[in-house]
Amino acid sequence: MNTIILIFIIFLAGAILTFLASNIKGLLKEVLFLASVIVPVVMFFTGVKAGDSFNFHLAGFAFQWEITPLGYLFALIVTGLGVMAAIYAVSAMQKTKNLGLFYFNFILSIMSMLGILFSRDLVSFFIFWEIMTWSSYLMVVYQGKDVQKVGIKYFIFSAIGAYAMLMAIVMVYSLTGSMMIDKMIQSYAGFAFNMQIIIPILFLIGFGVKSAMMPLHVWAPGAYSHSPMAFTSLFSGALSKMGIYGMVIVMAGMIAYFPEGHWFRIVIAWLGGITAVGGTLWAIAQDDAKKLLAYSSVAQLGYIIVGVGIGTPLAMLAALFMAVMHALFKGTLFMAVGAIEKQTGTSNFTEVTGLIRKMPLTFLASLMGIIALAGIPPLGGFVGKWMLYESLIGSDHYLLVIVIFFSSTAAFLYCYKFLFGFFLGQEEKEWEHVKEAPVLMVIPMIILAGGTFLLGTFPGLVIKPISAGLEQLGYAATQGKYWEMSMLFNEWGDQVVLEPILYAIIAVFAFFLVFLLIKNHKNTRYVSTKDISTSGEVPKEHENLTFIQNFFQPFLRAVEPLMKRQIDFYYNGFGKGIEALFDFTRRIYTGNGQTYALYAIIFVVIFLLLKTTLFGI
Amino acid sequence: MELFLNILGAIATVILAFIVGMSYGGIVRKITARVQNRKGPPWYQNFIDAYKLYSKTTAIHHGWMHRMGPAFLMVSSVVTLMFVPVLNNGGWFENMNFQGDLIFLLYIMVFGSLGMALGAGQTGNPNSAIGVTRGLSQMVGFEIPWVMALVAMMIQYKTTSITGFIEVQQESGTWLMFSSPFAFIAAVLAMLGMFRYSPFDIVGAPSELASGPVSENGGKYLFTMMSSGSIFTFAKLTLYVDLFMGGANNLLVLLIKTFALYMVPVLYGLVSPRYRTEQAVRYFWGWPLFFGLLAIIYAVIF
Amino acid sequence: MYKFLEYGVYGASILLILIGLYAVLTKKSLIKIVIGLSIIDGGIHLLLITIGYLRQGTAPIFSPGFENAAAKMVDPVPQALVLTAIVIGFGVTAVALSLVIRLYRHHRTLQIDEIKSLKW
Amino acid sequence: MVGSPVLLIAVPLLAAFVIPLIGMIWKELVRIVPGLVLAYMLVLSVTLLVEVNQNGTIVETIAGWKAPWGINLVYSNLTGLLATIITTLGFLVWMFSYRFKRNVDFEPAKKYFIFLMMLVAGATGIVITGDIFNQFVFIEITGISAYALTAFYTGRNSAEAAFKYLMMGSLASSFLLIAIAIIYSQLGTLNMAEIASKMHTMDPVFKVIALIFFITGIGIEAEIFPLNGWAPDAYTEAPGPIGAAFAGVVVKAGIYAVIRMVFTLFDIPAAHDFLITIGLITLIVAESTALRQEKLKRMLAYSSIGQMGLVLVAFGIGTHAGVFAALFLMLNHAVIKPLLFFSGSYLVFNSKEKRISEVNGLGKFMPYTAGLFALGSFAIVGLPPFAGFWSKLSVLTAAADEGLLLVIALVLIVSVIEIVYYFRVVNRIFFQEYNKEESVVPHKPRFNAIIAMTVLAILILVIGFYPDAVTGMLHSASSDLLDKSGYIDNVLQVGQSLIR
Amino acid sequence: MSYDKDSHKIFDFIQNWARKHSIWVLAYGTGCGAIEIPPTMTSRYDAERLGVRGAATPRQADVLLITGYLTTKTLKRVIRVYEQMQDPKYVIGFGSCTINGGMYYDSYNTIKVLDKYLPVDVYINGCMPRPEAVLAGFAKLQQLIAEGKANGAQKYKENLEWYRENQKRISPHWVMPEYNW
Repeated sequence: MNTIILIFIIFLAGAILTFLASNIKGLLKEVLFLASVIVPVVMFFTGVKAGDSFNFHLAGFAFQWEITPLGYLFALIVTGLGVMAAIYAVSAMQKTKNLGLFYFNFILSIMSMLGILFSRDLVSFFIFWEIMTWSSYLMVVYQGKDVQKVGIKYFIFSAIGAYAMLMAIVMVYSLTGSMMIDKMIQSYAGFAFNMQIIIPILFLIGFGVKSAMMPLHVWAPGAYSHSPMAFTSLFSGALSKMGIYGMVIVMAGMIAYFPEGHWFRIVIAWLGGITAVGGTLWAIAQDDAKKLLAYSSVAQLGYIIVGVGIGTPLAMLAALFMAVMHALFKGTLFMAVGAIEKQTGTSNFTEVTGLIRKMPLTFLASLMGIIALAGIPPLGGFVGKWMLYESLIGSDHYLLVIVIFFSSTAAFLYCYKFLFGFFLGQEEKEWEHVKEAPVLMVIPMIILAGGTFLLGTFPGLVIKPISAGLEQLGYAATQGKYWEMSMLFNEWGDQVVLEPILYAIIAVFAFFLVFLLIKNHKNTRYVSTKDISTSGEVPKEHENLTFIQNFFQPFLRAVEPLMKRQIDFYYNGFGKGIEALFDFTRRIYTGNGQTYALYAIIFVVIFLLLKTTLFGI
Repeated sequence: MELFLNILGAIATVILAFIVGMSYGGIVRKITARVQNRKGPPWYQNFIDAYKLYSKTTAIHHGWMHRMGPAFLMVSSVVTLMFVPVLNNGGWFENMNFQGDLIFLLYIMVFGSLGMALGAGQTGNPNSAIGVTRGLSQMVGFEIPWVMALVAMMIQYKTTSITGFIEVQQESGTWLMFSSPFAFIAAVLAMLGMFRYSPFDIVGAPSELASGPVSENGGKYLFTMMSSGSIFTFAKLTLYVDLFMGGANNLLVLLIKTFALYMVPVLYGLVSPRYRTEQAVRYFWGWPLFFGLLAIIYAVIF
Repeated sequence: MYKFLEYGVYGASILLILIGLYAVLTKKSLIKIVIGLSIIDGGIHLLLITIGYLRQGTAPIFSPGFENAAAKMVDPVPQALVLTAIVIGFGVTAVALSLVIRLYRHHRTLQIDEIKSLKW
Repeated sequence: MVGSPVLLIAVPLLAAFVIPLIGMIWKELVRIVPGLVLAYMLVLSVTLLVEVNQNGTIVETIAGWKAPWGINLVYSNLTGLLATIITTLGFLVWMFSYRFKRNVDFEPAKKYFIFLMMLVAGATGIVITGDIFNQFVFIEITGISAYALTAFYTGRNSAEAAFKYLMMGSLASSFLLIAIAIIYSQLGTLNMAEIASKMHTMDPVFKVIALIFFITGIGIEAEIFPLNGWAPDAYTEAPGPIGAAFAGVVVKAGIYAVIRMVFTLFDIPAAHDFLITIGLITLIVAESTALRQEKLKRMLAYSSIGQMGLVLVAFGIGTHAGVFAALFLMLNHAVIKPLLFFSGSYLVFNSKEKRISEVNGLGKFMPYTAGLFALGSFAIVGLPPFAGFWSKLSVLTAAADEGLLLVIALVLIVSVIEIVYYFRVVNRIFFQEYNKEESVVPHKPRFNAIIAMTVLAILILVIGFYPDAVTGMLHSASSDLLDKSGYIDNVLQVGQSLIR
Repeated sequence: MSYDKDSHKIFDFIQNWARKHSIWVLAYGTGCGAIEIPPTMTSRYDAERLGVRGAATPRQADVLLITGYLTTKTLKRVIRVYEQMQDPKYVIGFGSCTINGGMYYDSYNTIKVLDKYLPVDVYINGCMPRPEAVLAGFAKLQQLIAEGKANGAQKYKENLEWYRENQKRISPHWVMPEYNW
């Protein structure tokens, strides 16, 4: 039997079995869950290689599942993060009600993501896309918080995106008579001009929603923060990448028709830039870690969209590298928030402080995640940023560089807020009892954080598969040019060698750490955070000395004009208007039988009067 | 062997940077005193302070992050220095500049502030946290014109490497501060924020924040920070000199150029009161941003 | 004369339909609406019969002596239709009246615009 | 030959009259016999459909009168498919309502099942008859039993709903009669096939007028927009399973009548555009109204109307793909909407007002029913891999083939609205707190109801995962509908069929 | 790294020299004497030329300058600040009030003899002491440091119980954390 279809069957069967087993006491469901995630993933790594395919016909459409190099790259993200998140979830979701539903959707979303990556025809692409949407939707509402607002918002936007995509798909189908992605890309040049415009825009809406592009991002903060953190790591890390994947497929596939500098590309890139800035600014203003990370995800996806939009080989490389990195570090960070929430019961900065000594491993993971997120060398985030800047400068998008740089500098603010809010600051008595998260939750975090470290020094590890993916998309020119194990190139031939940098950093750090610790290490004692210079005052237990409220108020005051109004406001207004309109139109049904009879008569009379115009007689 | 020499050269560079930075600090104190009609401390006062701080006991800490904070800071400044070619002809001070470029530098430069901020955060002192937030906000402010200047230069000279810029200047014979003046103006205005003299000394702000992030650090910690600050000062000044003033062929020229450049923020600071944070942030988004834009336009046109 | 009568019957049936419609659309009483519906039915029945009417036609029965009368026969189909329709109309009217009774029992009124608890 | 299509009508009607008598023997028989009858109908319709698939259309004459003089029944791929859908649903409705409520004791049960059988028989008759007046009669039979079933509960609202339904229904029958009168006066025949074959001779003015009266008359049954005022009331106030029967049986028959008129009887090409327009209006108005509903069944009713609008749009496209899509939609709707009505009626079983807000947190108490409701919602909004997706996809591809981009856009926008109101309910069921006292435990469905719902759910999943299970049937049915001359030939050369 | 008698002399010498020339002062300026600090630091007297410089927090400071009287309320804070300072550390009693209460000699809530509560290394006499006197005080402190005699902190450590007793007499509700050196 074909391994591809077997993978899907195991996923599906595993999902159903886990769901059915969810009411059985004992570890059966956990074991089933892990098995049904890990077994197919192992099969994916061992039994499948790029180029394998599986074809069949259903409902009159030809289905083709094939593993492309690009799909393989994204599948690495999905499977890697998926397994980590699954291990994390087993521990994190203990003692939760309705566990079956969680496991079911978890497995289904991993399956659907792999499905998206494998499909080479638009129908199965869309089918898996929708499965992904609703399974993730069920995760968003899973905890029952704000379901009517957040959940519905997520689903509305997803549906708008998906239906825009569906419209594009059926248009492509009617134009080419085939649902194959390759066929679409090939015959794109032959479309009428308006179709050439409309189809990519519709696709873009579809993918833009999933990847939280700026005017379509409003679902993201709520959805990310309301789903269980075990899933959010996957949600933000892998699921949102599907939008990027689609964008890459469509945009890069049509590279021949949208050359670099085409207005369409520039529009996308600028949308990405706006997304990055907006996401960052709003992230700074958040007091809830989940919301902060959610907005941060929006911003990070903005960078990726910029890269995809620019579309030079280096920019593409940067975008895909950042996609991988984002999966790693955002997975870590969401997991960390989940651990904190599990241990303390809240994820609000203003409530939790000073966990660093209680949850050191979580802190370590978050620290690495944050450093990677901020793009500070030597961790992986920097590599992606570097390539993005170089590609932007190399392709003459100077203002975009500034925009991106602003966003990424401002990102330090929320990065610091995240670390400070949870781990640093006063160690309150309220949180004295907090323990480090369970081992199964810590291990995935540490592994993912280690991944950022590894890729920061040896980006070649992932740049190689990315190059393979890009070749598939038609960037044959990039062959071998942009990847080296530990070296980065820009388009002018300048380079950064990462390995000695890492050694230098480690050496200097170690030297000065030893310098600071030597001699007085034994004499130095730990003192509590209450023992600080507060003009001689002895802080009482109840006194709150942590500065976290209005953390970045001065900065926010400085950027106030940019943040006056959320786009949410307009969407909500639109929604309210629509509902009011519908409230009005439904009054057609007056409840009076006579009125209905009158409608019938009017119907007849109108058509009798207009019969010539309507029926041509 | 070569590696060993390189390491030796790096250590020499660090020591040089330390000495020069410290001396500059002392001279600035002296100048400040003279401007305020005081006699002021001797120029080597900073060395005395540093040694005293080094010799003080450090009996307490607030946790590992607190202890590692200064080391982070040091990493930032030393690694920054590593990537800045001190002298044009290389030699002992060549460092690792062949491996890095400006964007890398930009990021490694903030590495220290963030690490320091973490250390400051763990002390639990609210003043530290406030100072950190101010510092980060201000950083967002001044990085924009600074980056605009750099981008303008990059597109003008089609390189992102510092040695590349030096070569450009050596070939053309003109300093970049003349051939791309707007970038230089933007960069210098950004420098005001970078060096945190008045009116941008909102981070330390002794009378408000009790020296801000460093308020819980004494003794060795403070010593490390102080040295790191000196090294960083030197590194940044050298970077500016390399970028805009054609680098330096020997140490004396380097000292003259850096000192001259250093006087800009110092003298500007001497006659300025302190801004509020949002004012400071907005300051950089005013004229400096304008000059940055002008620089980019200039670079695109020429 | 016959022609006039024929048109007259057409006219009368349409008039009946319109009268019924008038009642259905404007009268507020449920009973009157039911009556209106019956009048419409009556009008349509009349219309149907008129369609099948043949001037000086005979009954549509083949009997001895009238073997060739097929051409002169009145069309029997409309009559069958009308018979069926009348039965159906009767049934509908019966159900309608029973519903009216129940409505009156619950609402204590026969005004149709007061009976609209189901709406929108 | 297992039986004749006549039996599909004759047996239930006969049984309807016999039930009161056998009820005297053993009361339980009143419940059992209708089941047997409906099961028989189901088996018969399926076997006939299989046969039609193999041997071609069956044309059955009644009392030996050949077409065009006598009344004949046409059991073709299309009508057979619809008849099968109708009888299946009839059977499932019976199974679901075997003991729907405790208070349905002997006397109401007798009436209930008699009318149910008449409803199914009438709807089957509408579908399989080949005579226009006969169709009218069946419409009336369906109508009268529907009025009675609407008024089944003796509350004030059900009487009101039934009266509105009746009022509209008799207006509809009047319009139909007028149309029949016009056609008969012009063409002198009532046989559909003959009308179709002679239609080109008819005066265009009369043709259009007849079409308008027809569409108005049947449109009331088929819930076309301005004529569907009765529908939400009837759906809401009728017993839950009857709502399902309306959605699955009555409306299907009405739609069939409309498309038979437009596709076979009248040769007016503009009628297709008319169908698209009116279907879109129906779709939009109904779905937007459904968005603001407070009562669950009413919401389902409007949704049902909207789906019918979509079906009309798909038919209006007029190509093979369009007809296929429309039939697929009808099939899916006939599977999904009853499931929603079934499970929905249990969700609001104990509540007086049947408000949506009262389903909060019910997923905890009745996970299976609520899960089925969720499944139905997922399916009807067209999420893959459930049944509704395939029909929606085929509608869109059919529309795209004809370049009807505006239609596609509108349909998709409306789908978003649909998603909103369905998911609001699903959210409430599963993810919000139970907001009533713990003592009020919701009514759990009975075993028979669970079976009925499970069958539908399995159908949804089967169609969803393997649409090819039904597409072949649908394709032959749509070819059948579009093959006008074949229909005429089949019916008018009935002699050949008889020999077989 | 406090007074390690066994360490090399030359190291000690350099160390003391550096300490002598780098005196970071934490001024506890609650008393009226604080008014004399600015003239001392600014252009006319310019204490910075001697290496005297303000420090912002006790962690960084070498010298605790208590300007004038302490009340029973502020004493607690001063002790806290003193204990937070890192070795080596010195205390300068500034003004007569710190010696014997000065003009508040009979006040019920003023600390009259500071030395009972904190180990004062240098007293600066006067009410107010003029900047010259302050500078003289600093010079005296420098001299003491250079000679290695400014060992108030040592004294405090050794006699902590005695000091505590005195301190607790002033602040009966003693809730301060342990002294950490």
